[in-house]
Amino acid sequence: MSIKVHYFASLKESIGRSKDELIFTEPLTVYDVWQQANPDKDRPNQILAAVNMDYADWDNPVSDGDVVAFFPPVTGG
Amino acid sequence: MSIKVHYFASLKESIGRSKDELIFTEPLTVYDVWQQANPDKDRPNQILAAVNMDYADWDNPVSDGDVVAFFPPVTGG
Amino acid sequence: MAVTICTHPFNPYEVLQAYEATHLHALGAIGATSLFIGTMRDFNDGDHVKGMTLEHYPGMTEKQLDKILIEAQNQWALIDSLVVHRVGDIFPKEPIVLVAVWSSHRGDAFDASRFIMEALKSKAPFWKKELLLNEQERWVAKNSHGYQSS
Amino acid sequence: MAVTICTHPFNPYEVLQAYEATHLHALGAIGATSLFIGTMRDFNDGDHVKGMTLEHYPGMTEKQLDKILIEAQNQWALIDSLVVHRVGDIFPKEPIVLVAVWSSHRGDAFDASRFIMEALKSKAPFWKKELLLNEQERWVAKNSHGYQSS
Repeated sequence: MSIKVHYFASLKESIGRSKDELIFTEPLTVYDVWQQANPDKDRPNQILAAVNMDYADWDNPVSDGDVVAFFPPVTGG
Repeated sequence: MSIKVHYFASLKESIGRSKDELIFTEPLTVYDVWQQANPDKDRPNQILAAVNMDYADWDNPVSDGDVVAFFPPVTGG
Repeated sequence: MAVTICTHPFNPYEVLQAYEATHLHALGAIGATSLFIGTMRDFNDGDHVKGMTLEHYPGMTEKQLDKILIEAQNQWALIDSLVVHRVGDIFPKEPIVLVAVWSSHRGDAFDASRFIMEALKSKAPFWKKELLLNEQERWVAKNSHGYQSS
Repeated sequence: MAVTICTHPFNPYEVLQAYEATHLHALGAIGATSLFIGTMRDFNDGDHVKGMTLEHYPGMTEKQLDKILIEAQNQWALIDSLVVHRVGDIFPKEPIVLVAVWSSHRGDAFDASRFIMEALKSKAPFWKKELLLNEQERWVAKNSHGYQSS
């Protein structure tokens, strides 16, 4: 199974890349996705998560083909 | 002393005129102005009063040269 | 700060562009513009309406609207504000009133524009007489409250 | 109902006139239009700002804004609603966001436009990076709450 991961804004800059692709066999949560993609980084403060372009909790499960995104609080408008 | 009186909208139509001029010698209130200008008509329900283009209570005094207006609830906007 | 009474139809978007071009100089300080446009509906109180006449009290209208704008300026941090109101014969789809508020932050602009609109509805001496489809005329009795659907 | 993401400056008054001419057919039913325009200030958090870059999450932005407009349409009696939002490089005085709501009665229009604006500020995935006078860049940390002056 594979999952695309996107990073935005200041998080993208601090991580140094805008996307990852994860291949996995065990069921994952959003939090697992963060950890597998960033094994050396704790879950950052205040970072939000989305699955398939909807906001998601960090313990939400993810499925094959899902797109997961991590980003800081939004500041539009 | 003299006072101008103006009527507006549906009140003007029911009274049949848009203005009066009152000559008087005794101190008057807004209510007195109504009565002297319309001796045969009770104070109509919901009618508002203004003195010199500011809202006034019916027991407010009026002075020489004042302009008094009577009109129904406003419906602009 | 300006109050204008119009005897002819006006295009609110042209009025706004002209006003901003000539009156607003601290444009870099403006973060929020809140606008309200009231237009004439062709339906009211269950009847089709084909036109209306808006009577007002010249002089008192301007005085009351000026007071409302000053009260808004005193209560919120506004950069500028504007009211334009039609009088005379008005037809469906035509704008009746434009309220515009410019401020640095959106909370002030939203609060003030709504305050100005409600104050105008309850204090500015305008009166609407509707012309119905059957040629009957009727005075609108009372403005509705603006804080709930009605 | 429409959501537009713009990569170039837009004139909100021209956008509104074009939208009303092409999308609004029940004009006689419209009594109230509530508009909000957010523009870029040249000052933020005590510093002069000479420009900003607005990043967004293409796809999720439109999805979230659509949801917000649908939520507003479900909650109030609206005739139509529109959001236009800039992305990319923006300079002071340029519009960032336009929210427009058309309804029969003013209470619905006022309530819905403010709701849409607050929901957009808290849910639509946009991020502002400011360019200061000394060429320093900084990400805006968090939007302020819109129900009080701040």
